[in-house]
Amino acid sequence: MLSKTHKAGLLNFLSAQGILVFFLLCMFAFSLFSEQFLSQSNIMTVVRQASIIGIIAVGVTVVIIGGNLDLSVGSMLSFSTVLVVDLHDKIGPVGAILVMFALTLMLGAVNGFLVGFMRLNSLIVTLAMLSAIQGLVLIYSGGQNVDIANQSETWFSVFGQGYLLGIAVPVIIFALLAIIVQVVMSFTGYGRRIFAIGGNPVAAVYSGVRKNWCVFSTYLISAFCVACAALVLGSRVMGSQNNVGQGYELLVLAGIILGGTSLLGGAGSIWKTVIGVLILGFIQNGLLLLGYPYYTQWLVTWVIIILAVWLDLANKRKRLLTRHS
Amino acid sequence: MSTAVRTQTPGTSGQGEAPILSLVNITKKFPGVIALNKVSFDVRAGEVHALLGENGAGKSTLMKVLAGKHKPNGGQILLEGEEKVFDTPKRAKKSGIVLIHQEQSLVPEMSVAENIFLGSLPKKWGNRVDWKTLHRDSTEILDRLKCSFSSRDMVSDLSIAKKQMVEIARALVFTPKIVVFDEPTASLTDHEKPVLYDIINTLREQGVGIVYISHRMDEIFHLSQRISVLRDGEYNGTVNTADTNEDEVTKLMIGRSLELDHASKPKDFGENMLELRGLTVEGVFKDVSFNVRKGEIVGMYGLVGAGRSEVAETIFGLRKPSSGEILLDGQVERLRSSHDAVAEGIALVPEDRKDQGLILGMNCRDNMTLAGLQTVSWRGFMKSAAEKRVYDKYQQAMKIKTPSWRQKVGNLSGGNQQKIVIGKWLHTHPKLLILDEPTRGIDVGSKAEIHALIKELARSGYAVLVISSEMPEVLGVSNRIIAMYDGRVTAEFDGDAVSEDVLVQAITGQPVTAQSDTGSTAGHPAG
Amino acid sequence: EETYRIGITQNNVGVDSYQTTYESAFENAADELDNVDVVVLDAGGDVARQIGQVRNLIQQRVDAIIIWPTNGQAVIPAIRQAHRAGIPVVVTNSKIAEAGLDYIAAFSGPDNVQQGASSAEMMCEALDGQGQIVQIAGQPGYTTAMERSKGFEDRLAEACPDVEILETQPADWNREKAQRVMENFLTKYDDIDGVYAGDDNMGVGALNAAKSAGRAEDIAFIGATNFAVGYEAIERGEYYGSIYQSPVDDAEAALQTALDVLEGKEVPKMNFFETPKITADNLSEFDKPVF
Amino acid sequence: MIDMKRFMSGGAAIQPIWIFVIAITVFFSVMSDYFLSVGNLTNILVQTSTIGLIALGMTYVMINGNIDLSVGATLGLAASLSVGLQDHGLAVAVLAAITAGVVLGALNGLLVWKTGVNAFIVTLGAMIGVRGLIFVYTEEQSFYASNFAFSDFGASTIGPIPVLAIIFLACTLVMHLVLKKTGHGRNTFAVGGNPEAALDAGIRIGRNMMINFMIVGFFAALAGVLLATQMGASTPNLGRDYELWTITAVVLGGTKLTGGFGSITGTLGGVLAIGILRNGMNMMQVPAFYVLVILGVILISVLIIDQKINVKSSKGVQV
Ligand SMILES: Nc1ncnc2c1ncn2[C@@H]1O[C@H](COP(=O)(O)OP(=O)(O)OP(=O)(O)O)[C@@H](O)[C@H]1O
Ligand SMILES: Nc1ncnc2c1ncn2[C@@H]1O[C@H](COP(=O)(O)OP(=O)(O)OP(=O)(O)O)[C@@H](O)[C@H]1O
Ligand SMILES: [Mg+2]
Ligand SMILES: [Mg+2]
Repeated sequence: MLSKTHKAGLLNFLSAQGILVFFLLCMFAFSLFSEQFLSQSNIMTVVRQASIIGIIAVGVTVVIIGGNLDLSVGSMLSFSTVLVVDLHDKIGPVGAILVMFALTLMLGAVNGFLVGFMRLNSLIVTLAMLSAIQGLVLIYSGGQNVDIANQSETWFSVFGQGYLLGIAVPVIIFALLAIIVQVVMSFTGYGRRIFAIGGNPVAAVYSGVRKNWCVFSTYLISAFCVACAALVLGSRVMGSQNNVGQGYELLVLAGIILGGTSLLGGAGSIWKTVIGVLILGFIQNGLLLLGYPYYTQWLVTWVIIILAVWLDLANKRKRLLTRHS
Repeated sequence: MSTAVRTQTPGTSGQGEAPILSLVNITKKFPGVIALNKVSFDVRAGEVHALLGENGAGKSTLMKVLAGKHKPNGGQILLEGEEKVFDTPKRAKKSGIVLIHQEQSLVPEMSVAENIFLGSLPKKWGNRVDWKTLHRDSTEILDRLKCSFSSRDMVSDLSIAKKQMVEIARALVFTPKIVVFDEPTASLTDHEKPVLYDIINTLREQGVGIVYISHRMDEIFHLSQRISVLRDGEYNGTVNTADTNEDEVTKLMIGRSLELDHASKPKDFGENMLELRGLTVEGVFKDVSFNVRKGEIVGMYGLVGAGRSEVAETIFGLRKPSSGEILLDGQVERLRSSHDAVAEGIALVPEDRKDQGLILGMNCRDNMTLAGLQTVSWRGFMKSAAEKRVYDKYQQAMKIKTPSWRQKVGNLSGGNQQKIVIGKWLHTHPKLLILDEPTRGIDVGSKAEIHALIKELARSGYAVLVISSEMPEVLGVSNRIIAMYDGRVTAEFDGDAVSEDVLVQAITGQPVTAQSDTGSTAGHPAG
Repeated sequence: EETYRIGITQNNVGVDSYQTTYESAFENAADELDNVDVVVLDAGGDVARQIGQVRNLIQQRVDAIIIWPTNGQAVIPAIRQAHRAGIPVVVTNSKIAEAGLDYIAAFSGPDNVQQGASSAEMMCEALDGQGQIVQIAGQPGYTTAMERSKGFEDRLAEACPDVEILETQPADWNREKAQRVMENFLTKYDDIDGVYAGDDNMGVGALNAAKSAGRAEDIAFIGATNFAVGYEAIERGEYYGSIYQSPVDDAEAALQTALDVLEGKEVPKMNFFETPKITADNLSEFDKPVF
Repeated sequence: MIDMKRFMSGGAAIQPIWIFVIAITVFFSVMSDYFLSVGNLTNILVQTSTIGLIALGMTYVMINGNIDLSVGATLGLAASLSVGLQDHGLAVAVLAAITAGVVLGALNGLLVWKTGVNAFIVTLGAMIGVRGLIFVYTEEQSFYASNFAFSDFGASTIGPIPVLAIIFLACTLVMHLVLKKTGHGRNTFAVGGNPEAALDAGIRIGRNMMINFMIVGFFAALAGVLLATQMGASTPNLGRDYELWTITAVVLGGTKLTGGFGSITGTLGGVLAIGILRNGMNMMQVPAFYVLVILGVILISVLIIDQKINVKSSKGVQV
């Protein structure tokens, strides 16, 4: 009797965590064809590379759960990276980081104000911001690359290149952010309110939720994550160029979608996003190790997105049926 | 009258008439619920067959199965003796079945005419819409329904009642075999109801079979020839309307007689909890002044569109008053948002539970605690045990029917959804509770429970403002009644000493005559 | 004397420092001449937009059009239109396809095929004609990237057939992408002797990755379009060599060619400006690039 | 007052975006001598025809309540096919390109219909994947049409008006009439305005959506072919970012992202607004960096103005 329920529980768990199972299957398939794939150094490399997209995706997931979109993160990343790198030599690392965080949060606040308080459509607003911020970066840098002069002498390199207890600092930042935000979203009243707003904004307001502020705050979170990503990126490259984040918004979205967070708002979770981003990273890496041209990864991503989301939907329907009958 | 229930075996007709439609042993399962369990039901040509049942009994589901919206898990549909499979709404419609939905299903940014003929627009060659025919036919239908608006009006510009008339107009597009009305009067005013009854009678005379779902007994007894009752998804008998009475039908529905709510209205009032002084929102309502005391129930009565909900929304901080004052506990308050209002101890059970009351994709428990999160959290962190306790408390208190707290609210029946919304606000322990149409679409049993609950709340010190379009409800619960017409307060009455005639005068903008002593004063809950 | 109105449509200003520096150098050069008015446009990397800009310039009846093609083939019909409208066209920096040569007055710019070949020669030198290398190419589909790759691959096969290209991946002229690509190469191949990057920006990205992995010592890095970071890396001895290509020369040559054409001088069809190899040995002969 | 509201919100003949179009036209005419010439105006039409054609189809899809992010990639694929297959004959190449567009549209539509996955997700996947297809097919190469007839067509004119502009305007007219006058057009509104109601009324919403995805696929492919005729060539990167500008144009034209509301005339206005802004700023030699910022700011401003005009939708409640 007991073993039977245990078995059912395991099956239930597996079908509930479809994405995770899918992920493990992918890993397994790749490891059959490439020996390096599951090597410790390769895994470390992939996770480290995925952490920049991942850090941003954590923030954007919050925005999406709140029922909005943020397409401006790519441009914002260029902005923040160029800023922090350029200021590093001018006002020192501490000042550079502080100014960069402040200005990035300000951009987030502009998004948040337009979407939260002006109640404009987030897709178009952040699209417009994507263009405007890109222009701002170019105006700021005059179109020139920026570099940190004395690369070996600054502790700034720790964010992108450092290790702590054998784990790369970018990965630590990614994990910390993911855990904190996941806890906030699932265990606090604030998180509950964001879910409510994404689920039904009108009803949330009729329940006394300050929707404007909550939506505003999700964009601050997203901007904060972008600033963290910029820290990692700037420190990793020790320089930056104006088009550095171009197209990242789509990778971020692809990761979030792969994880199974619906774009309609009111549902989703951070850990799913983490998995989604990692799947993307490992696909990219796996195909590369197998020697396929880089663009095959786009085809594979297409197929996997459709499959993953479809399975997830089918699964949810089935799960509801089985749980209660 | 005999206490034995005269039920008939479905399919066999009492008067020897063959039914035009028979539903046989229909079963429908949803995740976690068996909504219909081998339900059989038939309709004869030229009769109004009323379908009754508590909230969640499965009435709408049965009709959706008939109209091809839900695929049944078992059973047959026989139309004129022939077995039919309705796997899409289109099929059902082609066979002559029209369903007037409980939830309005109109396309807002389209004209009235296009909505009436949705899915069957008259065409010229090349798939082009024949606008001339469309508007001519629509105008004709609107005339029959005595509607004052034009077929070219945008649906989004119409009031709820007018929208409902558009919905009803769909039944007249072609001569159908079966028309199902699912709670058509829930958002109609007394002005339109007689028109609807006329239409139903005309259809009936033309030999159309009509299914009529409603929670209002008076309508049912006025219109129907036979009454069938569903209970917990099971068929529970059919009776001839002429041979029965309300009590008997109620018993069939809820398994017991309805204890008429004799609980007395609260008596002891305290200080003013709420006072409005000349409150105005430009273009919506004007110069509204009244007060609600602690322990008192004030009813707000008026026709749909009179602006009552808007007053409530303004008190709740959702609209900015252009002039006037809101006083709470004797102090002038400036509420800038619903958040401020909740903080001041105001609660609003809104009129539209689907849009305004609930996060349909969230589970029951989370919806229940949404308005009072700080009471179930510690430094911002949720205490899930405390949440569960809150949910259990109100689930038991209001007998909310759900398989578990994890059920998505969107899957509950209308009445149970309404109870979740009420529970949500009770949990905040408000000083002032505003209920906007608290029993819209709620069955008689639950209605009585909710009325009793309202009185009890008032007795325990709550100040309660009840907005309703149902006279018996207003009369039944209120200590005082505020009548509104066209954005203005037209009169204020003592709830125990007002006649129905006078109230009607007050809400239709006629000069209020002296209190006639012929009208009965004390109402009782509907049913 | 009359003033000339010269319109220029650039490929994608802002995508990297080279193009930005080119733009300002071009404007400065034009400013210094009294008889030249310039209309400066940027196609943002989009072929269709560039074609529209050429049409706009024809519409404005400029005296000459300088075009930095976003794509060597797709702009030909637009150039043909200008040609038909009697407006001379000078192609700058990156070449257009054979079929279009009839319609242009002249080409001015670096010889990217030759640059690729020079890089190949440096690679041979650095590896003593033997080894395994990887290639990090510019943005796929763009002429400059393709020409450099082609020049490199052809010359390498010729000059030192024992140097094997293990793999080629694009990094879109982007340092961070190059860094990622290199990290993957490093995991995939235990033995890499050299890296050829389509420009120094990417080359330095690759160098960073190798340094992090502690394998930079064993690898020869060779780039193209010497950037300041590349120059410094050569100085430090971490980077083997690159191709010195000055955007200022590039811009000035283009403007001069256009003026020569307008003044009716005899101008050769192809005008390549010098792009010498630069390694630690001759570093001191060159100024550090400003970008 | 009511009339004014109708007028401004697009119920009447003139929509707010057209007022904006007229305003910037006047502005640029004053600022630049070259702007208001027949040649430049037809130029603008040719330049907007690419985004414009896609936007026609996108309007249908967005009125449906869906979105198609894959149009840029579809355009690129069609362009490559129409040039790359010319060895088999021009007609075959063009036909194959158009077919590819329609098939990809059908695939998107089918997935949205049958799986119930959000169109944004389905077409985001397609956007990434179809670009991959292009690269697989072209192996990163640009194609060049040896047949000059192909690019001559792109440059040909009838009288003073370029053929491409005529094709664009003709398509606009047809799509306008289909949307306004036919059963399919009206059903498109119904499906977007209230899918549940449309379903209840017997409209086959899946089929309707799929047809609209095929329409947008067709127009993306057509735009790709026509763009290829302008260049006599194709590049694998062709059409990057076009989806964003197309959506922007459609939204500027008053079509609601939530579906159920929109018009082809508005879309035409939106497309022209962007085209004129770009052209005019070129004429005025606004530096490229500032163009990006200005476009962003204008976009947000139009959105704000549009919202101020359409207050009725929020019914005054501060939600
Ligand atoms: N889509 C659905 N998914 C899951 N359960 C459903 C769904 N629709 C209805 N139900 C369940 O089926 C049962 C019957 O619902 P139905 O709407 O038919 O009740 P009803 O008799 O019309 O009630 P009311 O008077 O409140 O309208 C309810 O328990 C409801 O929770
Ligand atoms: N003729 C109309 N045209 C446009 N909108 C209308 C019209 N009539 C009402 N409305 C809108 O419909 C909404 C519903 O108003 P409602 O009928 O709820 O007022 P009410 O007096 O609160 O009535 P009730 O509470 O009985 O529904 C209001 O927001 C109002 O603005
Ligand atoms: Mg019902
Ligand atoms: Mg109301």
